[in-house]
Amino acid sequence: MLQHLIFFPVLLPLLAGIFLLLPPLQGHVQRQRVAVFMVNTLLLMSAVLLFQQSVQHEPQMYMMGNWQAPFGIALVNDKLAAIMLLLSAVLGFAVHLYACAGDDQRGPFFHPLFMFQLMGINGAFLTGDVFNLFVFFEILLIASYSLLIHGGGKHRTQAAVHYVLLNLVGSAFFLFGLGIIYATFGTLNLADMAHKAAQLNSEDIALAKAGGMLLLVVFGLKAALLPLHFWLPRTYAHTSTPVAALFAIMTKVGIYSIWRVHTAVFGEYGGELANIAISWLWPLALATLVAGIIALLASQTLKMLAANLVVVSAGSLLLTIALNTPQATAAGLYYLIHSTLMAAALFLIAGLVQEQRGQAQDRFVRSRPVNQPALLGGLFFIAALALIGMPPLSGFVGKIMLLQAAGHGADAAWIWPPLLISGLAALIMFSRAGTTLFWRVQGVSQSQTVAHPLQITAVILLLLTSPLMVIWGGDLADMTMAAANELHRLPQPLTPAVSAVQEVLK
Amino acid sequence: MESVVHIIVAVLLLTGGFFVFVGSVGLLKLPDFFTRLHAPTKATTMGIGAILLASMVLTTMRDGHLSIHELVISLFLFITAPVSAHMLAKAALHRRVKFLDHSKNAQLAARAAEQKTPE
Amino acid sequence: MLNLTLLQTAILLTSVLVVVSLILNVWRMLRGPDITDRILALDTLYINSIALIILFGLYNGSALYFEGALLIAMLGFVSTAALCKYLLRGDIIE
Amino acid sequence: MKRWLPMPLHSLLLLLVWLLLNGFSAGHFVLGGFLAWLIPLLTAPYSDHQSRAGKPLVVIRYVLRLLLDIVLSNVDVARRVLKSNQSLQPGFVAFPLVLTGDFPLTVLASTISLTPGTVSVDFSEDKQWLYIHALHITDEQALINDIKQHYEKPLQEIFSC
Amino acid sequence: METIYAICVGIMTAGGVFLVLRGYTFAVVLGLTLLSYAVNLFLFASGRLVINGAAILGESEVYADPLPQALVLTAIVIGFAMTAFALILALRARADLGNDQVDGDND
Amino acid sequence: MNLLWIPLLPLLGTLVPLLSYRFGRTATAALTALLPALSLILVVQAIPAVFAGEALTWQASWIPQVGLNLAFHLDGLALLFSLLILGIGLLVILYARYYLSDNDHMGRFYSYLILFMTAMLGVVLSNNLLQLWFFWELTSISSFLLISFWSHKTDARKGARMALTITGAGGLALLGALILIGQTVGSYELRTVLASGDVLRESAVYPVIIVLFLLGAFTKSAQFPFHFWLPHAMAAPTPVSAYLHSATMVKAGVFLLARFYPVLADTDLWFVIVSMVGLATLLLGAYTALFKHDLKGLLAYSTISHLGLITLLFGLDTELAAIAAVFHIINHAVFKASLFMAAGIIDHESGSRDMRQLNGLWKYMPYTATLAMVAAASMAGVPLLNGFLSKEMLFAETLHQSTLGSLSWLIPLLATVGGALAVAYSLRFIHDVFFNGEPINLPRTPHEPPRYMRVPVEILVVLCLLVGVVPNFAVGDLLNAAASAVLYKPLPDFSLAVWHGFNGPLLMSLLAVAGGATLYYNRRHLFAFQGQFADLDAKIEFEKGIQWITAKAAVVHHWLDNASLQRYVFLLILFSLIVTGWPLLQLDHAQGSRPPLPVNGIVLVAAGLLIIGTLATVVFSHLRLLALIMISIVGLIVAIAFAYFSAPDLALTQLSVEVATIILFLLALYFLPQKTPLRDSSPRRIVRDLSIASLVGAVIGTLCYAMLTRPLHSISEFFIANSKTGGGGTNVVNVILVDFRGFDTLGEITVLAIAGLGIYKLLAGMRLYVPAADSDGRPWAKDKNPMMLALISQSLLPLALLVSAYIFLRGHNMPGGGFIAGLITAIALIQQYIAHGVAWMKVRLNFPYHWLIAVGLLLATFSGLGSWVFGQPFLTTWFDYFSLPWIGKFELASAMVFDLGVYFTVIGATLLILANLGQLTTSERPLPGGK
Ligand code: NA
Ligand code: NA
Repeated sequence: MLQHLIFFPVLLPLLAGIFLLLPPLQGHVQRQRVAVFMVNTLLLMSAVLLFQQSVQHEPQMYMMGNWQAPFGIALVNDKLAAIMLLLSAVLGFAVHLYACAGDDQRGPFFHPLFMFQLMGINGAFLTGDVFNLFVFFEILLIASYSLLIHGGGKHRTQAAVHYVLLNLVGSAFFLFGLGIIYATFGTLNLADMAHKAAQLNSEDIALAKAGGMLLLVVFGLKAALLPLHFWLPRTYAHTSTPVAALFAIMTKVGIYSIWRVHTAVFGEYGGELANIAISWLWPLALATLVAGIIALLASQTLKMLAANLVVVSAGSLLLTIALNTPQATAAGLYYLIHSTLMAAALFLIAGLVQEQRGQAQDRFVRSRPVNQPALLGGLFFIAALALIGMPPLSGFVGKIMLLQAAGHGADAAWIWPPLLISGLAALIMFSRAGTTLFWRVQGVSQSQTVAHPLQITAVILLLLTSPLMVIWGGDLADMTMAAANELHRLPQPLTPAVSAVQEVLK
Repeated sequence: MESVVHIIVAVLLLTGGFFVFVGSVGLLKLPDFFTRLHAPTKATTMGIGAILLASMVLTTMRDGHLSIHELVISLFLFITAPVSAHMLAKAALHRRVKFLDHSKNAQLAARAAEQKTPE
Repeated sequence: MLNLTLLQTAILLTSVLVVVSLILNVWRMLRGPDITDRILALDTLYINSIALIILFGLYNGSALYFEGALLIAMLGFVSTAALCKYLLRGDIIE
Repeated sequence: MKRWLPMPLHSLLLLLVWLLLNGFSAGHFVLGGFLAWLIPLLTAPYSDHQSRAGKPLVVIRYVLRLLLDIVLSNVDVARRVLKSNQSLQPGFVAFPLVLTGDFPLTVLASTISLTPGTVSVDFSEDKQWLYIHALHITDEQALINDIKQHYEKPLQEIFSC
Repeated sequence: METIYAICVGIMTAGGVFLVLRGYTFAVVLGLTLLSYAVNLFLFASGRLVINGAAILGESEVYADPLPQALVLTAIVIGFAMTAFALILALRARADLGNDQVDGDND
Repeated sequence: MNLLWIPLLPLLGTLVPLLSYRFGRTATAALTALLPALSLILVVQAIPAVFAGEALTWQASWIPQVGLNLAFHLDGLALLFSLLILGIGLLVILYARYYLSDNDHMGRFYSYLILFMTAMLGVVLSNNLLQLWFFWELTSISSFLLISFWSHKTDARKGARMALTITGAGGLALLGALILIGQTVGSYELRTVLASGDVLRESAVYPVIIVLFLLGAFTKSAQFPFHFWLPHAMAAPTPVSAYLHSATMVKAGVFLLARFYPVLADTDLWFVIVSMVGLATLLLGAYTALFKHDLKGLLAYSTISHLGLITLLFGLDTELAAIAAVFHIINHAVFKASLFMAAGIIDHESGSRDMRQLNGLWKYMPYTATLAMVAAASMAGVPLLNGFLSKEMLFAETLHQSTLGSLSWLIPLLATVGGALAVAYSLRFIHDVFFNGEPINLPRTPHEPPRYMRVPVEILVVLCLLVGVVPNFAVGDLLNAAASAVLYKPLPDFSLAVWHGFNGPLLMSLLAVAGGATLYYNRRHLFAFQGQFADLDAKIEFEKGIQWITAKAAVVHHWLDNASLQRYVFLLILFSLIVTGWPLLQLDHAQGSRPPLPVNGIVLVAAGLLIIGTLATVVFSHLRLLALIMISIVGLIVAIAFAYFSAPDLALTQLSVEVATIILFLLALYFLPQKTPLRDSSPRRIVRDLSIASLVGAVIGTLCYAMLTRPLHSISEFFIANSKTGGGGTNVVNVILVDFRGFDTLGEITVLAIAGLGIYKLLAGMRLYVPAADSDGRPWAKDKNPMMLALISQSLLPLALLVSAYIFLRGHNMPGGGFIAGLITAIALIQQYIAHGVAWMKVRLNFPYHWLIAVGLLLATFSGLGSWVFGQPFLTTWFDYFSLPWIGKFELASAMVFDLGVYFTVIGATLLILANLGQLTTSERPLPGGK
């Protein structure tokens, strides 16, 4: 069974999604919750196992249909993928717990869609094939469309219209890009592409560049790269709480894909195709960061604040890609994990605040107090510290890594100010948000709502990762550095991969 | 033998093409919707039929065994064409589509649109 | 040899007739005047394209075009019926 | 019998179509037979207009007649199309129906649509009248009689109604 | 042939893009449909154009590249699913927002 | 001894009050004090070693990759600060026991206080730059919690927020400075850095380091122009003020100056900035203090002023000045803490801090008054008190420096002015509170505080005296140790004697006293003068500033993002155009070396029709049904093109999807307006969109052309070669779909399935306006299910199913397959819906369609999982040929099960989508006659 382990992060949610549609699970809330809980646990376990494997071995491949790469579709578990899988498993686990407190009942098919969403995300992390990446993008997109509207409501619908239509245009460009890629490379396997990049026919170079850039557009759209990021804040702020929290990883899929395609394939070893995205990413990532900061300062609700923080973190991550060194990638990876989990936690906390604050919801205005000020205030405080980047939580390590990754030349002169100012803006906004939401109150709480133990557990689970990331920061930094080194080197040529298949199957 | 078959096929083809063409000319040329409705529903069906027949003959000869699956297409067309025409006519009546002023029994159109009996 | 040319000529000539028919159909589609005229033209376009596909098959001596023609015959009807139902009732599935 | 082979005629037709599609071979006879049995079984609930057809000889005669008329009809329409349209005298005709039953009526209406210069437009609600549009009417009554004679009568005979 | 093919793809793309930029959901979905035709043709073209060379073994001597065809097939199906979703979302927006403009009522 | 315990014990101590606050106030205070006291003992134990010149260190690896390690060291400077932090901290714990009321959550208060203590200890004990910053930020956080302790008060919230924002901003700057230092030196270890002063001073980034570093230090120690947060932090309970704003937090800033003095000082840049800022702060603080009516306000500005003084000392270019600075750190901590506590006692016992109300308290609390007066005298710099000594040293050093070159004489002059102001406000503190007539309208009758509330003040005042009288005995060694740590080299000679004879400094002192007395005597004029100026409330100004920033941000943000999808899409397209167009400009010639195919008339016509269809779709897009019909032409011709260019499978798929799409559009169109208003877009917008659309079209067309005319070397030969032998099928496209790349197909049908579910979700509870007439106002026809249509449709169903079986079964070897077959079946069923209506179908096809989807997906997945049994990866297929008598040879393949799964999923999803939409429309149709 373990020889198929690489496939589990895709297979488990797929099977779960299917069985949730059938009796005896279909229509039974409790059974569905328990089932998904168990699958999430299994996903966590497989992610941990895969993580261990990736640490101990060279990247491992799982060849679908037993066809050798590049002809068949390969799932690849390297360190980067393993980290991302673990991240998605932790996030999925926590967010699902939260949803089980009642959000899952606000519309049909929440649980199967949740599973399919995870399947899409995990598939995108695992696949070593660029067209298969498209397929998994579409899976995660269609699932996200469906989850986005969960619970209904005017704002949600409006946000969905924007999100869906924009992404459909994005998907069209994805296919244009893939067409060019196949037309020039003649292959779809990412590792194979990486090897062929340098040997491309000179008359195909310009074409391949255009294809690569189209993919950058698509990934940039997901990753919230300016000027493609405007859809994000409203979409995230208006969807239901658990969905918003789950979406915290969606921009990261974009970042991840840029790593896979533009750092690895169009990277250092790409000959004339080397680093085609970098010169574009530089100014755009900076601009993203600045636009994110401006939006952050303009936030009027806690969810909007969280959403704008996602943009800010996207800008920072894109900057690490623009820096284009293993050290920067490692910093980005650490920061990615931190920002995903903490943004998710903040969305969940915002949801709790919304529920307990009556009409005022999570708007930054004076209102009646929340029902559980100490609890929510405390959770908020921790999340805020982490997201501002203050010690003792993970944000500060991430911030230090980002600053160091910029070196101290001209790069740093460009990157440092917005990075530091983003921290200040977050500080201003969080102190304003916290003092307003929890302290600037009048009267007594009218809400009888009490946060469900599952909701609290979910939030604590997510928040707990932050100190852990600090305590074991050394090991994690080693791991991200190793993953970054793996990403930045030319992958193994595909011929020995055949033996790798056999090894997996032993 | 072969040349005879080819000649038959050619004749069938050209006949079919002719009817297809005539149907489309009718569609373009006839003066109102109801008259236009006649042209394609018949001429075209027939034209396609002839071309399919040509195909059957030719493939049968070429492959050396009976190849008449084109009949299935004809079958479909013959079953569906009248219904298409019927639905189109219903829609046109419903929409009170203009027809030639000198059409006979014009008053019947209104009755038909309402599915009433003629007065 | 002569006969083969004869056949090819016949196929080409027929194709020309069919293609001209297609043009006429589209012409009617653009002209209308009523929406029913356009649907009728679309229906005819569908059917004429069956002829075109069969002719491709004959020209290339390939049987692979047959299913396409079969499908057009089946599906053209569905779409015409749905369009008409729409004009009549608005709601095509009620 | 009725339960396990709900529509024998349909089955026969399906088998024939299968063989037309795939060629006549033993394997396809078995496979086609299976499908011709299975599909009617599945689709029987969707066929609620059951009319029993009889008199195969009349049916064959009717079909042949129809084929001939179709050819003639096309020649006729082609002539009218290519001629100047000024002389056209189109119009509507209300055809009084004797025939009853949805299936026979549908066959009749289809026949009318496929044959010279006429298109079935619609039935009256009580299915006592069939409205027809004719491309060129010279004698209305003659047209009605013609249809009655050539098509409605044989259909009455076939469906015995 | 290639020129004509490319011109068609270009014009369809242009049409799709123009419609996608409109302010009403229906036009946008229509544009997306048009765009997806163009995309499919484009993706298909990555295998180059071959006439009478369907990749059915034994049916011809030169085969068209079958891989882009398989990719286009996948793209068509996914495109259908997406179009369906977008269209029904447009309905939902009409129901929830009271109009069918992509940005809600701008008046 | 393990140095780690010194910060660790208080850290553990944060939990003590939270656990013990239920046992009563005294017990809580005592238990809370326990661990810090232990920590203090540890520090005291270390004194001999430190005085002997050893620096104790302790280190553990933490995140060495970024240079962050757990590293502590205890040298003289750290020792001095540790003693202050722990000593005064313990006194504050005792004091707070009496200060806090029963309404205050003592556990929380003490916990925050101890957390702060830990953070401060961490700062002063750090031997790692990043760890130092870690604790530095912790002081900001914990002080935020302390200042905002009375969070129900607006002042507390705003004051805390301001303090956090300013110190937080400074913290970020400091981080930048520290990382730059670390990167320049190549190590984040403080000891290493301290030894690398030359490297740093010569580095190109030195000015950047200095600016960032000083931003951090100055914000924390409330130096001008960042001083304004400190007075507002007085909203905190007084024990907090006594601790944070006299002895510790604000001192963290000057600690930083002291700590990095050996590496960063000794340049003109440093001396000029630091001395000027210090001087300005000294004067501004002292001047403002004079006018404060609030007791704590006076002390706050006095603190600012004294911090300025210390900063000024660090900015003077003599070594003795640095020693004086260290000395004043001690002195100020001692007298200011006692003054804050005294002020707290006065507030506590009289109910007011307003000096206009407080008068003549001498009568009511003579003992407290005495203590306060001694401390205030020290603040003023009266001889025999500690404040005098360090001030004297300042005066001396101002006379010996040449920091500002030829303008250096300004410094002693202004320092004397500052001294005079200090005397004046100290006088005011004493005279105005304890004398000056009778109290006015005090809420309570003042009296002496509880016995033990006074003890901390007593201890501190005794220290003032002790240091003032026998300085060498009291702090000589400590000062030596601390100062040598600051200078990081052997100390120059200096003496702590009380009497240095009549000299310049003494003259300055006398001038200051005389000037101060005169100032105070003439205070009425001064107050009148100052009264002309509007009071600037820093809090309001700061809030305004923040609001200005957020408001401007909102303006810019709304300018950038107008919430319009049209703009988003435009940007997306424009961006794509630019990034794809750019490389295309480098394309020398679009045409490649592949020989082109010949053109023929038929193709030309088809292309023409395609273009016409496209343009017609665009032109008629506002007439929606018409546009739909026009786009059908495009779909049809695309299908034909696929057929023509050797892609029969694609042609079939395109055709069936086309029809399903039309049905879908028609279903939707029922609820959407039939027409788009003609004034949809402005002409300018149309022109813009047309231009960008044409450009995109041109780029894509060019790319397409370039692609088509270049030769292709692809992996496809493998598929053609292995399709039959490895995949068991002759239709290579199908074998790719179900075998080589079956995983894609599994994903694709999953997308379809999810779309079905999502659409179901969208439709749930949807309320739509149902038109009773078409767009021309024509009521709908009455004939719901035309008889002919119904009858023919149901007759066609078996035929359609047979055809789909045909398409399905041959798919592996000939064009066809599960997907197309599934669509045909689904459309045939939809046709029944169209012909017969939902009610009729419900009786016949009554099961949830998502089951069908699930079964389909399950079949496909399990056919893939089947290969696991044989130890093969997912989706490894199996096939074989069999021969039966009579029937002949036939093939069985596991891929067919997969394809069957595809078939079912497609049917299920299509029905779920279309039939549910249809169902919805029906259930929403108004009853005849309306309801
Ligand atoms: Na007729
Ligand atoms: Na309906």
